[in-house]
Amino acid sequence: MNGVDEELIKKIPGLPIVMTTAEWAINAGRSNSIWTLTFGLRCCAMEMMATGAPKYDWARFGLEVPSASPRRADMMIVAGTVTKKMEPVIIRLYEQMAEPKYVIAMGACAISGGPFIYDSYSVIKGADKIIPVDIYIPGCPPRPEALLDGIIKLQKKIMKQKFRTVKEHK
Amino acid sequence: MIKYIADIIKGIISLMEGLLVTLKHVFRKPITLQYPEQRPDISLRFRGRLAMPIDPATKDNRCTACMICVRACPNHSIECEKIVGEDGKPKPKPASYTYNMGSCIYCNLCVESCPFFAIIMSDEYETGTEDKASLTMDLAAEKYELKGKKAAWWGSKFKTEG
Amino acid sequence: MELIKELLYNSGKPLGELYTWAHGIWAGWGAPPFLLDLIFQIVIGVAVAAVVVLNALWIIYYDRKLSALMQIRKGPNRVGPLGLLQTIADTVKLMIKEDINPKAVDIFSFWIAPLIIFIPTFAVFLVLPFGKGLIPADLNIGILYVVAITGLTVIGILAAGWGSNNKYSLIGGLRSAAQIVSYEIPMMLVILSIVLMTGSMKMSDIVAAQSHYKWFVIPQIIGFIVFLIVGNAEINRAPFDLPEAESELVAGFNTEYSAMKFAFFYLAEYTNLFLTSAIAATLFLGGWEGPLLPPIVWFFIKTYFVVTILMWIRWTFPRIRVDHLMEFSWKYMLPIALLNLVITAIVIKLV
Amino acid sequence: MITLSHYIILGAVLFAIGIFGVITRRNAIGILMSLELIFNAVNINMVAFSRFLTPEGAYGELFTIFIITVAAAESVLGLAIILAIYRKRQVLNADEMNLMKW
Amino acid sequence: MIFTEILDKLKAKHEVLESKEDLGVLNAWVSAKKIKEVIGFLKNDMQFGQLSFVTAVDLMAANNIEMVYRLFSYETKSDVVIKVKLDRAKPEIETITSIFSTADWHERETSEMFGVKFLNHPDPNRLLLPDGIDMPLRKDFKCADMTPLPKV
Amino acid sequence: MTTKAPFELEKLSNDEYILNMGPQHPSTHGVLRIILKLDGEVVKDLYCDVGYIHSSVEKMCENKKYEMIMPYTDRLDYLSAVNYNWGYALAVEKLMGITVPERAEYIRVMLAELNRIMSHLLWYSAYGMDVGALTPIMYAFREREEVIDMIEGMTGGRLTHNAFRFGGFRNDLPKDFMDSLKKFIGHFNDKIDEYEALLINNIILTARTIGVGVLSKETAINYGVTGPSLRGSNCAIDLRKTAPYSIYEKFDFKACVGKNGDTWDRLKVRMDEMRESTKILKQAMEGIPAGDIMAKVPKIIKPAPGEVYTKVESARGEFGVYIVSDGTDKPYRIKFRSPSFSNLSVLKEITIGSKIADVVAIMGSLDLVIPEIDR
Amino acid sequence: MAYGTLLVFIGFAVVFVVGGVVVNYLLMPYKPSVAKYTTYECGIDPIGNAQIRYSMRFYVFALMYVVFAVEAVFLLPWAVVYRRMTGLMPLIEVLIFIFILVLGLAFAWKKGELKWD
Amino acid sequence: MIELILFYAFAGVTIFAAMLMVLSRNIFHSALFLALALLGVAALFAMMGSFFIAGIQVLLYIGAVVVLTIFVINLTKQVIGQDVSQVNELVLPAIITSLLSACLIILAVLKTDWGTRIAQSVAQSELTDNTAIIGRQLLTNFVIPFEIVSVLLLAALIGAIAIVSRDKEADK
Repeated sequence: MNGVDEELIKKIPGLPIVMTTAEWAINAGRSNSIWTLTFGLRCCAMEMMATGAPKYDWARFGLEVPSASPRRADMMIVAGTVTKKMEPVIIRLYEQMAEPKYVIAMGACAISGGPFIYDSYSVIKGADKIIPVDIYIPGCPPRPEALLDGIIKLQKKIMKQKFRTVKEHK
Repeated sequence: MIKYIADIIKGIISLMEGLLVTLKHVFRKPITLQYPEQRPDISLRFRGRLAMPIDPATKDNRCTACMICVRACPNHSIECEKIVGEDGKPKPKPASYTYNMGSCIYCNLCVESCPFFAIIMSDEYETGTEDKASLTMDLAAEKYELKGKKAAWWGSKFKTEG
Repeated sequence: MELIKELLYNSGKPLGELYTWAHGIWAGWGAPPFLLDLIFQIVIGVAVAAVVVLNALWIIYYDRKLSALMQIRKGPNRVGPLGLLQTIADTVKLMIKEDINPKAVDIFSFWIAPLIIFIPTFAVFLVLPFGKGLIPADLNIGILYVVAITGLTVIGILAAGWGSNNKYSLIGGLRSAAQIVSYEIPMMLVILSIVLMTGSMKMSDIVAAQSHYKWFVIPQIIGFIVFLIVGNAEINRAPFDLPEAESELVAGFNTEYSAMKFAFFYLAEYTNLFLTSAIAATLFLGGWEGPLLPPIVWFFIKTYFVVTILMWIRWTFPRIRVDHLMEFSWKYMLPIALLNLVITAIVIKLV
Repeated sequence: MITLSHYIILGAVLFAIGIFGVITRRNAIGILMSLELIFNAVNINMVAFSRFLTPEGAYGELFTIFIITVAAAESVLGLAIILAIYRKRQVLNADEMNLMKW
Repeated sequence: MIFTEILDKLKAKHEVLESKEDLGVLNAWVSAKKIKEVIGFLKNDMQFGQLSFVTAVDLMAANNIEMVYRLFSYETKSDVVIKVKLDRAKPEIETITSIFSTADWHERETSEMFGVKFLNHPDPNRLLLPDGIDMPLRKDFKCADMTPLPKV
Repeated sequence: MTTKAPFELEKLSNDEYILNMGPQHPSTHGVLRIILKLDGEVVKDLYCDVGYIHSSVEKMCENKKYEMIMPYTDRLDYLSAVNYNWGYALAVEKLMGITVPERAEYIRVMLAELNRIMSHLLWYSAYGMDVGALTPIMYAFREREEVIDMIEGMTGGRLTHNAFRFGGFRNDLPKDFMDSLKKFIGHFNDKIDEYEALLINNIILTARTIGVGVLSKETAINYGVTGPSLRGSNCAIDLRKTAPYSIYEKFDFKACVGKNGDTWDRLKVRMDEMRESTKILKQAMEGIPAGDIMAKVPKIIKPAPGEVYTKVESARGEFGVYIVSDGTDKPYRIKFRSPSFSNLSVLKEITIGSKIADVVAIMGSLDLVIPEIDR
Repeated sequence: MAYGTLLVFIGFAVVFVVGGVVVNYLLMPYKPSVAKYTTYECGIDPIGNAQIRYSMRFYVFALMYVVFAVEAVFLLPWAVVYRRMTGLMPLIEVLIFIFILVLGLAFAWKKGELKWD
Repeated sequence: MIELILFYAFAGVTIFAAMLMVLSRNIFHSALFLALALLGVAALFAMMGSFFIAGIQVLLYIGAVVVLTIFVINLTKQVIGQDVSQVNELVLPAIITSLLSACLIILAVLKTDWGTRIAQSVAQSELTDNTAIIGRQLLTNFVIPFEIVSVLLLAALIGAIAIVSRDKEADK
């Protein structure tokens, strides 16, 4: 069901324009209504909360609705250290989210293991080892502004997305 | 019976107090900082990404590749290589200064250990990216120009030290 | 100009005239009259559907902005002017989100639940008196119809909870059903007091009985407060949002729902908020009555006044615990409502 | 033109379905639900009679209200008993509900 | 209470294998079999009401695992450290959960981290670690994904 | 050592069922997993499954120089990182025999108390979320941002300050610190009153918390519960009072205690503690002397063989650092005694018999930080 | 006429819901995987069956609801005609009616059924 | 004409739902179908002009009795996906019995001459609301049953609570 026959679309006059407009509208909807999975792991979770708090107010970006259930979450912010015990949980939560879904790796731990990159026997060295990550936000933890900046970057990325395509991952 | 009614009244009063607090806040000004348009006034000591600023006078960085910072880093986010001269002897200049922003924990220990103020935690924090590889950067090649508050501060340090 | 004025202030009459006029022409053509009725009804249906959708879009936005106002922040302001398109973006997003039917669910119950929940919500609009004569259908049993048809929601919630085959859903569904069921009684008793005062269950009669600013909110102030509390509980909003108690049951009975099916739950929730407020405005605040402005505007003003109160409550209070919730209904609300009813009856008889 | 017979025949069909359900259902709850169907068949008849024969007194409707009341009371008690038995003995099947064995 | 006082009282009742003062705190070594009595004595008779923590130290050179029990008294505001030397190959010791409930989790943690077996423990389950990682705090622990910190 | 299912499904009686809360659950404050055995709404038994964020800090620290460990203490408890820095710095200073200059001690106290306020504010907002009130978080974070700005101005970090150095500080207080502190102290007490009116005194919350999750003094001490959770049980044990470290003797404040040890008492203790912290801050602000901020410290930290245990009163209770030194520049063994670890272990004791919603309320009142439990 | 509108309304609601879901199905990206269709339980394998036996308390509230709903239904026609009827009889009859049911409420209250334990 | 179509539609829905209810293998689905059947009956009531009865049919039957039934289904362990045959071995006798009774009634109805009253009684256009009549009747002619109903309800309430709470005590 994925993807639309590109050649076919080009043949019908007017359709490409309609498709581009529709794509734009859909992407605009997607990018401005990113519901996050409420889920924090470590220090970064506090900055995530701070981003939701009045001073930074991520509701302005349409992230107002925190979704505890992965079924209707659009974005998972991996905010903190991913450990071996947590790995299956994160994979399962990611899988249970409905397409299209995005992942932000927030903070050093989620990007590469951060402080626990060496000598640690229980930390996964980066969330991208287990799930596909869209945006990496370095920092330990990143400032709320950095998270907002990451979200804006994600919105830009979504705007470039193709209609009905889904990300491939292992 | 009296307790029953008293409970109701007490409850109503406590609820009213709560409602009053929220009502009062309706008339207070929002404290929201509208981020991409408005930016926060970040304190001087804020630790953003590591940078190796170039000295405006010499247009070069001040790193001597002494490796102290590499040793001070708790999780080895910095790697440094010296320039090897024609005679095969290493020179006190970095050939490459690899900084892994993805694993840096912004603890400032490297900056504190540097005897030459060659590196500094800049106030740049909008470093989010789609591309993980771009998080590993060569600071020596980057030619970072420090701006704003930090630049003045660094410049003053620079003078006293230099 | 005259026509517009007439339509706004006395819309019932011109609509009726329009209807008879159309009927005349229709009969002239010799077409069966029920077809015209059907067309009229479909037009009404379309109009109400538009109201439902636009109102839901607006009310969600309003909720967000109001909460932002109380929480000293800005609220959505990046999509469209002042963030007005935020809810539209949400709708578009939900519409193209993947719909997941988990393996363990009971497909029939899982699919039918949004339908069962949405139909009553939509159907209640049938008797809402938007203005003078501007009632889609002025049923004889008006308010009984409202109570009866909203009661169907419980079945939808139970079906959603049971069909999801998820513990959180099941507990949430049962809690929700028990809650709605418990609060239905005080609500009916309050409504009974109103019926007692008007002697009719027709919505238009209820509004007419309050004409000349004899709003029932004065004699029935206790009833009004009880109705607000109970109404808030009926629609599962904070502080009575136990079924969706996030910190306990993740998302309650709609934990497993995604995309459009969830959107209907969401839509129903906010539409119910509007409905409860509209009914409160009709029963206690004199419905469409008001000076200067057209009746329909007054109706919406009053409704949104009640909506604002309910939202204010929502954004202030912590969640009540499930046993307190039940006790509150049976031990406080029911006796108070019953007392209110008896006093009303006695006063009517004696005065 | 709908006549009284229409309603009564419909009532008869519902009644028959209800009877079928009462006899064949294993589940005690199912039996109760089938009983509700029978009550409804009766109600249809009642209302139809009232509407067609004695519209001025609404006797049939009054009886319907009483029947609904009785049905409600019946299901309250019946379900309470079923629930009690179920919690004691983990059975829902009417065949296995043998009170003598208690 | 200064450490000599504690030591004297302790010695009067129980056998103390070895003792020393470390930064003003009494460290007393007792035998593994006696641990329950000693801790019980300290709690009930000497008002050491709080068990600060239970842990172990892997003394690889001496082929010992040393259990460390640290107690604190709210009344006399003094600390005491009770230590037990266990055989590294087969470390086993009686649990003190019945005396201090807090020891439950501390012992479970020590158990998975050092492989010490606590006899009669009410809940001998893993606490922190997932399956597949055993005794990580032993000095000779090796793990496939444990990249050592590069030497500079 | 085995991993087995905590409750066997077959052994459940007919009324009981198992409900899982976490690891991903809105109210477990991170990744704690709690398995509840329930009968209807009533909790029959409970099992905590921790370790979802176990990141092997203790092992890593064995391979790090003493200076490098400081940032890691931040990340144990990111809510009161300063106290954790302090506990660690205190341990090494004791091991090395370093005396800290008085001005540095004052700054430490100020930072620590600000940090305590910050932590309690976050607890307050999180508690609001737990019990379903969505507005407290917004108000509390307003003040929290103020405190964070102050601490950031001093240390450069918002959460992970890495503030302390052995022997004092690297930087003195910034110029505007005192002004903003004065301003903050000026209006903070009013805000606390507002918080109490909004949430703590609300009848819905009092009905939910009074008499729920009663923790008796004996149980608390037996389980090693410390901090506000212990003081809620009418037990005036505050390490700043009972075993004073640094210069806490100089300040006039009281250890806030509750009456019955129920959930509400624990909430109230934390609210009162914020007021007490403001008091300390006020005194510290007035009494801070001029002078050095750094003691003479050898360039390479290489303590003599031996062991040390120091404890500080963090926002959650007694945080202790146990270091075994073997004379090299790296600790031989380091153990962090974290308060939440013991505080969580008492959860089972006080939760059985209450309702599902109470689990959340009680857990919130213990103020848990999961990474600190798991380390 | 009025009830015809109701039918149209219900039809509209059905079309609305079904249409929404159909449009959703036409437009949505689709990517099945085994884990996606597992039951959500905080990110771990569900423990035991979801069809649990829940508290009996709920039944008590539901049955009380049924009883009181019947009562309210009997009061409705009374409320409608009350103003139009003369004499005190309607009032007294209904007071007796309500009183008998309040006895039921009092019984449940006394029995502790309204309290959750 | 239109009435006839509607009648058949509602009757069809009712009978269809009733059949499904009786035949469904899943007891929860049965309850949902029962709700649908009752809704159909309510629609028929409304068609006959008994709006009040239709209202209380929805309110009491669907809103209360069916909900109560679903509650009980939820309170017993009914496993999704476990399709238990809900039908016992008495299918054939049941079919015969029900068919016989239905035929009997239908025959009787068709044979009966309902007399002249029908023709004049329901002028279908004058379907007035009779809530007021019901109320008046309840308070005058039917006042004894009216009071007895409250006693009946009290008895049901007390009885059910007694059953449930005895069960609760037995649990302890």
